[in-house]
Amino acid sequence: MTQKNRLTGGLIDHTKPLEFKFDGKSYQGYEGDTLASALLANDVRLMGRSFKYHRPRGPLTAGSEEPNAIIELRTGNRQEPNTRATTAELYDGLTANSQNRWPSLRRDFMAINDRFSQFFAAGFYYKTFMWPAAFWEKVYEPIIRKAAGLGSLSMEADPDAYDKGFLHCDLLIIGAGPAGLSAALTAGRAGARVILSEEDYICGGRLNSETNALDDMSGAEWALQTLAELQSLPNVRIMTRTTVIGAYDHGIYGAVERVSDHMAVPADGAPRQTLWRIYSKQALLCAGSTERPIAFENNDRPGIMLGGAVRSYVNRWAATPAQEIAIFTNNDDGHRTAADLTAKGVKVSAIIDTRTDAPTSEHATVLAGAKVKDSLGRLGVKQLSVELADGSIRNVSCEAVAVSGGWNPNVHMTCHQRGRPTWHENISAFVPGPDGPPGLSVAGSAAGIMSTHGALTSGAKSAVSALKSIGIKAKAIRTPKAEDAPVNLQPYWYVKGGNGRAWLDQQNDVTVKDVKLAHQENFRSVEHLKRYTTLGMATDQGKTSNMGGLAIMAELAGKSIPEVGTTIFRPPYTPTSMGVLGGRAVGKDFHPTRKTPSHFWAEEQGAVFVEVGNWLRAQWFPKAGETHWRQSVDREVLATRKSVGVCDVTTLGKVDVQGTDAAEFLNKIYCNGFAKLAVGKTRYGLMLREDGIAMDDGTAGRLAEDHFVVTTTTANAVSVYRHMEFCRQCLWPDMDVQLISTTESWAQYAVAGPNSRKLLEKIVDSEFDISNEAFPFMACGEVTVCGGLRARLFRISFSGELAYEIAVPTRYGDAMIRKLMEAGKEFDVVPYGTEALGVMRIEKGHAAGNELNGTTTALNLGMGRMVSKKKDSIGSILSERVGLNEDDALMQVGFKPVDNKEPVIAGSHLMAKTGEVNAKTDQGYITSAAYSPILESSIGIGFLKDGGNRKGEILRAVNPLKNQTVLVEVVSAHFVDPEGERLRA
Amino acid sequence: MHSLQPITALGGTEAQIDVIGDVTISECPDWSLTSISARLGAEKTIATVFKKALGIAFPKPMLSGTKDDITAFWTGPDQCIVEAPYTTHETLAATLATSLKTKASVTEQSDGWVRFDLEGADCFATLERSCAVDVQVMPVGGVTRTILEHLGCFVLRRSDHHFSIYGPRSSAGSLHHALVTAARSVLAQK
Amino acid sequence: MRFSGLKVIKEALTGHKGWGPQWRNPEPKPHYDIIIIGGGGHGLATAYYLAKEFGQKNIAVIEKGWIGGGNVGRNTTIIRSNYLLDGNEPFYEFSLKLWEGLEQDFNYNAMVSQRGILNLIHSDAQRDAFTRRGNAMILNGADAVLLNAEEVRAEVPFLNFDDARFPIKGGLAQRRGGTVRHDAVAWGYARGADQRGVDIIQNCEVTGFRIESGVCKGIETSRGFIGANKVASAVAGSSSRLMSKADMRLPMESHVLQAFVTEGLKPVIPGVITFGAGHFYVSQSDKGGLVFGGDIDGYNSYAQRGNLPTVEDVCESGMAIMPMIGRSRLLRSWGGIMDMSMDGSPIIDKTHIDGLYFNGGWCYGGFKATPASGWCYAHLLATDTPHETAKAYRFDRFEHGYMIDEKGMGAQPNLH
Amino acid sequence: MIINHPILGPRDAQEFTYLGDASLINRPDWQADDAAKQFYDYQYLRDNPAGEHRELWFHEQGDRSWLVVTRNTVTHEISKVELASDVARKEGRSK
Repeated sequence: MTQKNRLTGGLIDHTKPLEFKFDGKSYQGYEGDTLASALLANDVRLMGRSFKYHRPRGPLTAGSEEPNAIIELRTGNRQEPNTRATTAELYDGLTANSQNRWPSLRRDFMAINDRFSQFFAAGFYYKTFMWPAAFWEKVYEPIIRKAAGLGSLSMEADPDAYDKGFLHCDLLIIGAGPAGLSAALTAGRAGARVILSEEDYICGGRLNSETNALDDMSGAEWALQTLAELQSLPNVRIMTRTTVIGAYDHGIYGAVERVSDHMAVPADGAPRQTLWRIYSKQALLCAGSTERPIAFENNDRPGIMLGGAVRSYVNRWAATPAQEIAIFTNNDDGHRTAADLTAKGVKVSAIIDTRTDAPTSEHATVLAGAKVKDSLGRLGVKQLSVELADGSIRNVSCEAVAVSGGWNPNVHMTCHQRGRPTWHENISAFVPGPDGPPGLSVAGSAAGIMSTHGALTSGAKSAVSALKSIGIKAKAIRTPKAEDAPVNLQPYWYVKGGNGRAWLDQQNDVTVKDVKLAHQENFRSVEHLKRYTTLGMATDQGKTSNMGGLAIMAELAGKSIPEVGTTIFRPPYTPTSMGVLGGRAVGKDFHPTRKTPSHFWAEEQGAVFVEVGNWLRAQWFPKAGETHWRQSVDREVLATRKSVGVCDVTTLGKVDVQGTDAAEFLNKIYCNGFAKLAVGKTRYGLMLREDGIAMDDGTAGRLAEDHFVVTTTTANAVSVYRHMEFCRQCLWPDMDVQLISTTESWAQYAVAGPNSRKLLEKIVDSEFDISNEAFPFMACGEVTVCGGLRARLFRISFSGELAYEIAVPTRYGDAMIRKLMEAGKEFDVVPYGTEALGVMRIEKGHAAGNELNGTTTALNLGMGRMVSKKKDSIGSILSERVGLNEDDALMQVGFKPVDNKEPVIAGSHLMAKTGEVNAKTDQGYITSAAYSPILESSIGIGFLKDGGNRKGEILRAVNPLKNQTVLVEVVSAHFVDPEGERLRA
Repeated sequence: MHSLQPITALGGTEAQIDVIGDVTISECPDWSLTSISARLGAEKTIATVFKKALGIAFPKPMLSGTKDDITAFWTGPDQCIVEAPYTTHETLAATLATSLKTKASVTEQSDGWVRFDLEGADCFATLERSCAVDVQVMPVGGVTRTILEHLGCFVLRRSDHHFSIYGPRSSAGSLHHALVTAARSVLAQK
Repeated sequence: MRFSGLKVIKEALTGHKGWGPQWRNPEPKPHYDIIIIGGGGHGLATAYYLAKEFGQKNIAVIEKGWIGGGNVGRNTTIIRSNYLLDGNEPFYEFSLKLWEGLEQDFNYNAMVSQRGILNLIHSDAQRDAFTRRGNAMILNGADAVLLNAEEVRAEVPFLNFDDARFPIKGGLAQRRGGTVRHDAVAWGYARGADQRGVDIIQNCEVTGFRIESGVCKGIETSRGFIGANKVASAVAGSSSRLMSKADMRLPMESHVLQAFVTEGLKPVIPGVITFGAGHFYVSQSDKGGLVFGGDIDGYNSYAQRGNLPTVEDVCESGMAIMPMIGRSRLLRSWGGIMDMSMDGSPIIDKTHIDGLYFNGGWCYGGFKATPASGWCYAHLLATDTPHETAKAYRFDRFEHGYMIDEKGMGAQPNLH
Repeated sequence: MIINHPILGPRDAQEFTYLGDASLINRPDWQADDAAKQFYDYQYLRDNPAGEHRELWFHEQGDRSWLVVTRNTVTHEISKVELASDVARKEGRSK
């Protein structure tokens, strides 16, 4: 296994060989390699196919801006589509496959598209696929969809875990190149809390790719030395493999740390990646810059890459893309590439420099004022056709081309809050504008300061001023002597003339022609250009392609580039895994689980649980021999109505309301009166929203003159508490009221049924008289149970039976349910779940969530008279609006099937017994339905126009979803004990 | 004395303790909690009565005070929670209700919360992966309420490497799972 | 020029030299019969239908920036008519029918793709509510199918059925729902309107209204005064800002809604899927990107960008319901400004000022409404009477208690 | 976003729940002759400015204070944060 293009030196460990596979073939690389550098070392240039034309592609870059060399990394449920070979760290046993090709990378049938490229010009699909009409969905689109996309998902759940975390610092430094390192050292020595983040796995940035010296050492050596000191400082946190993805409001940055992506599998318990939310007082962007290409015909062949990338491969990774390389440049960088290549013994066939006044070179022939017209080579470049200054053509042979069109500062982060970059003439590029995120400053080449010396000094200076603004005094470090060459560049965006295609966006196959067509069809704003041609919308987000497109559009529109402007850069800076954004909140951990005090006991009973918000509640308690849930539920209902049943109702919200104005406060938030409620009494209360619609209902028990316990529905516990605090703090700040949520503090059980008192008499300590006389319906009080445990007793009923709710401190809730069951044996007590609870409340006609659906009024609910007009309460005024008080307003009533074998289905709509069935004839709907074991019939409650006056009428309950129509009779919603005798028994 | 056996928030009869690398996560069930809210107009005078009743000053915002085995920590404007051993102070709420009468509204909160203590060098790294509180700079005795595992929790720093987390009791299992998972992650990344 | 198969082939073979501008860049005339403010989907559709269906000749669309630069260019491209309430469902069904004929109608391929929309059900109460909704849809002439858990699993087996925190108990599907290439909608309407003589005037900002004794005479713009018999606002998230120039306060707030797209992937999901126990809905574009969104950030904003907690919240929901997207990557996120109304439903109505009309309050449902909104607004502008399906979208419904509150959240815009 | 709580200092906005325009503090007098009109205006009409906006946030996961935050809806810059109860009193609300 030879590494034909492997050179000596570099920042890889030649003593640590690593085996890896690409498209099934085995290769060898070294520790420190990326997949791309290792493949190049093995003389593999072809790594991918383009999106539209399926053109053969090799790496254009050596970093995260890579548009071409994107592959499927790993296999099975860890397969990662669209992974950049240029940033994927090599590890032993790495497996990668090329994507978006069939059957193989070398022979891809879809490359046929390339032959018909003239049909696939920008926006072609908007103009076609319309004939015949039916064909788009049936024929054309399925074909397009099949062809679409790049890599593929395994379709299996991601097996890895992801963490989220939070960090705080005085100064966040984004990028650990020369600017970032000198900034970090400056801030670190000053004792500031510093976070230095670097997307690469080693620090140094371009210092690792260039050969210029810093003082008497190499850039890489200086980086190592600096890093060593930073690591010794406890106030500096160095985060490599960490990409800052977005700049959010008020100094908050999102960053992704790739904890385990450089390993085959994460360590046990370790995450694959961590999403950090970084709170910074100040931030400094040292993200460097990205080189841009010069477009020419067939400039997309494997082997044609950016000059800076070639230097990176040769200098950092000791891997040359080829043995003979041509250089195409419009600035001095091209000459630097020539020097580095020859130093490594790689042949430079020519330096093609668009500048007529190009400097000469001791390393290769310089063709001044020349330009590349075209390239040859099917799966990799073999030859360039070059037009010389005198117009003559010369063929230059080469297996790779290093293209240098100048550098674009990485201004992205400065635009994440919609700041606009400004144009910098000297470097012909956009630099950060004045309206970047508050607290974010920029240094180094990201700020358009292109020399190493400039980067080092601006980094240090910027750190000093950033810290100064938050009152930390710092002194700029002495920066080493470094290269300080001026940018000597002559803007050159694309080679004119010729009829072929010159690529701008290589992944999406957007060519110069496409930009011209967009202009011709009046898609001239940058946003129109982007959307019509898809320029810059590929996985590389246009990092290497946008500028070229803008420059050409500017030329066509006869405008300057800044006049044309740029599209907005948006987060994330580089594509970010969905997994890490989800963090640990997956599967069962999506939301926390709330367990009731009787949960563990209920599990022992084999209860079936149901999610109610974040709560898990027992839905029913199956007994041996019960094969269908209805059997269990019917039994629970019948046993409760016949004797006694117990249900955990802890989930209902409880709010402790205290203070001398507590009564008056409740009087304002409930539409019915509370001011005169006696101590020791409980009252049902209906809360309206200010718009007059019912918000929630519950009870309020008065334990003392200045002390109430308010209950809310389970679903609205949080929003009702919030509303009460709003009323207290914002509307009536001078009321003496204090609110504390006590939902979790008390385990509360409903004890319902004719024998409930008998049962409770065995629980409640004897000194408390709970006889009907002493403790009548709607009484409440503090008692003790089981020999002295403090408890609260409420005589309230949701089932319509004689019933109580008993509350004890939560830690005793488990013991209490066991005690109730034991004491209740003689009455054949049953535990009942939410289903039986629901059946009984429907039998009693109590409104619940399905009825309090946010659109119903007190009137609709049959409680119109409860809304007191004699006092000020939330919602009373707007509840009087005409639209909420029409004569045929919906009224809550009950429904019984004419034939009791027929089901009543919740969600059915109500229609007259005869006549049309459609939206216009709709008279209402059924909100809740259940099978009533005591009535031996399915029953329902719901809302019917003028329902109050239509008892006895026969209607159709229609359920067109299932083609069901059931004849139902309109009845009172109180199916059970309409007069309330049982309640008061 | 009544006959009922309590269980911990995690459902055991004994407190659960997990030792993970350099951090120990312990369930602490044996504490009685009472919330105190000053009555309107008593915001100032409460301090004296409070001090008299408990020997601790009414805590300042984001701070707590401890005397012997009693701690009081700030929970909101003119509001705090008093913590004392359950065995000796099970009915603390009732006691305080009398002693603070007319000055404060007193509510038993003993079982409103589950308390987990994090102790050891890795408690910072663990909390870093759990909540947005800047635990590095939080003073000893500092307390604040924030989001942890989607839950509103109090974070109280008792000493350099000792934090108490108070979360809603019904979610004890989820909260415990989140803390343990974070601690394991820290250990695995060493 | 008309697009035809023949033309497409001819141009392909002759280097696309024959394609002209898809719309002109005219100078504003001093006076129009009708001026529509806002070159977004609704404004352009309104102009298109005014010209095509209501025989109006002298129309201008005034756009502050570039056409299609607002929400029509930054939404999640979903079309559906799965509404519950009488005030809404007929309108959205009308819209869906217009979508179905749109491409032939305006001779532009907007890639209307009816691959269906599936709303997942996670609780019995939710099933009851979706049953009522599905029935309301059918009673209004739309299509709806109620699926049980097994049926859902058969259709989308890759969802989390095994360890979901909130198990999937079924789903409400509308097979005719789907997606549309959003930008193409704006361009298609613009081209169609332009071909019928509508002046589309870009880079022209409205600075005020000229209102004389209760009558709107025209608009002041960055390019001078333009007179009109009727002025029609269709500026979505900027409605309050614009109408304040006519001293109007609106029943709405502007909120930011973020949307997201992943890197391109080979086909993953069939149609649109919405998670019923969290904030997440997703579809896959013709280019292969998973296009998804969730809840609004929740605070008033005109910033067209959101914050990280919402991004995380949406992705958590996505991972909870579709754990197999964990190794795909979020490529881009962006924000649009939603005109969140007080009951979550829109307004298409005259204002109290003669000659000044209003269309807005679309919340984040604006895109799917584009054709019907344009048609009904055109109807109102041309005939001064509301279209049959848009009668409920009145300004005064709040004052008189006729809210159209699909979610039942009341007068709090960020909850709709 | 970061909200600089008047008592607690800088806090992540994620700990808060948003309600809306601070004008919701000024609940009309239920006995006014035009109470219906006033309540309609109070409940439904908003300035919805592009620029400075006084708005109500509830520190739900924190100290349960309602705050009045003055925030620019275009830049999200926060210029002032007050306890809502103080503001309410200043604006004449009592009991």
